[in-house]
Amino acid sequence: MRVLYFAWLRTRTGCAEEDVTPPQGVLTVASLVEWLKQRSAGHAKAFAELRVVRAAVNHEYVDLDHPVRPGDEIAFFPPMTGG
Amino acid sequence: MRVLYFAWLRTRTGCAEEDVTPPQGVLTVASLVEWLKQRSAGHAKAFAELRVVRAAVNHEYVDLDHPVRPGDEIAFFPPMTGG
Amino acid sequence: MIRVQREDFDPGAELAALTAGRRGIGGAVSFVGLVRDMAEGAPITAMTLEHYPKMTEAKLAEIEQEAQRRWPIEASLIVHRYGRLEPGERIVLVITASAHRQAAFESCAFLVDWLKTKAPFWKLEETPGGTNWVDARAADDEASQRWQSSHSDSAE
Amino acid sequence: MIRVQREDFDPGAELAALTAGRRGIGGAVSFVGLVRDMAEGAPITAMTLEHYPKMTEAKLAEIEQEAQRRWPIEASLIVHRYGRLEPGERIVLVITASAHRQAAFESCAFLVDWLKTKAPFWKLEETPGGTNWVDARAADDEASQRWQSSHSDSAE
Repeated sequence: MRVLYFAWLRTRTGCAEEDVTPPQGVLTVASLVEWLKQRSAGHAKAFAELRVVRAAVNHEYVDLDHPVRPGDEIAFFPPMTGG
Repeated sequence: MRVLYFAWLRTRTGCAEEDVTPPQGVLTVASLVEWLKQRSAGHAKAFAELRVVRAAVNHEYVDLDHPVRPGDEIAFFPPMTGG
Repeated sequence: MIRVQREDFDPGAELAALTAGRRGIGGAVSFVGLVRDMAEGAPITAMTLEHYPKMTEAKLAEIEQEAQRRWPIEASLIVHRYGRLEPGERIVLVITASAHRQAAFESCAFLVDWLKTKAPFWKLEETPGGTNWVDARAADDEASQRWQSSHSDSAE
Repeated sequence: MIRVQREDFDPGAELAALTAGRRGIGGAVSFVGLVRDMAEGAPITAMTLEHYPKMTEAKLAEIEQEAQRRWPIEASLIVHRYGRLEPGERIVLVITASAHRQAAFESCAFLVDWLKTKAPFWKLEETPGGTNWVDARAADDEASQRWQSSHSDSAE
């Protein structure tokens, strides 16, 4: 899977994009988050407040219970502030 | 008094502006209208449907019972259609 | 600012001039009214706007002041043309700019609604079948009246 | 039409191009969003817009289609910039044009409201005290939600 981080999720993880291969039990966005938090202190900090984290899978906004599969592009970001 | 006509009041009276000296009993816009209607068939036609005639005295919109005095500028026109 | 003129205007240049140097502006809303080639299903070949010159600028200024009283506007502009215009030509420009977009949207819509019913302009349409004076639309009266409040008497 | 670009845009030229030859247009409403020099009382020296390139244009197109579904729009345009911008610089342009002004006003306000909460952009402010990511405003969520209806799920 390819994981993308935007705005303060990018600055906290120190990473804009990374390719990851989580274990087989990681089947949803929520379980991916739990697994990513263990990658670094920055990742743990980025996901410390899930209330203000949004996700997209393959360019569609999704809830945390959305499934993830090998080959997906998963993005994490705060609520949007465009316009 | 100077009387101005706009839009179809102008085309019906055949007149854009005219100076008039109504008799002393003409004290309101309504009585001025009644007096102006006698000036020509065109004037009578212009004021035939008072429901769709608006007036201004000295550049302020007024009701038909508004007073008129010598020296006033009185304008008659249909409801506005600007913008 | 108010302008009443026969000549065309440049909406982009007016917007740039109005907002230049005003760095408290977060949003600017512009309305441009254009002559359509149809009205209620009938073709229009031209439109002539007549106005009451001695009254027009004063009434537009009153309407603009009322908008400034109701909303926190950083800058505003009304340009209204008169004379003969053909389909596709610009008739009117209204711009309002504010720190926040909601005030800009509301005040611009307010100005356009009030213009239609309170500024001394009248439209003569030319059609293949002859000319006719445009009737005031009941819908415009309703649009204007939705802005009425106990505070609005001063602009009446 | 949708454009996402680093470069500035010319609101007047965009409006002229969008309305050219479309003689059924009676009113065009434009919104220009600008970088302010203050935010919640604190000075801003610059603003950097980050976005999600692979997603941005598709989301803006969805929002534009939703507006076209809700209102009889003759033409519309969204131009959104990204990158570093200073106070007074243009961020976003939204234009909607319709036969009647009410559809143009409502659809333009709708697009701006939805942009703020549904397009993948994030703002980083530079202040004399450092940089900070702009929080989503509760007011923007409310502005966006006022357009919700049972028909709007498709653009979610």
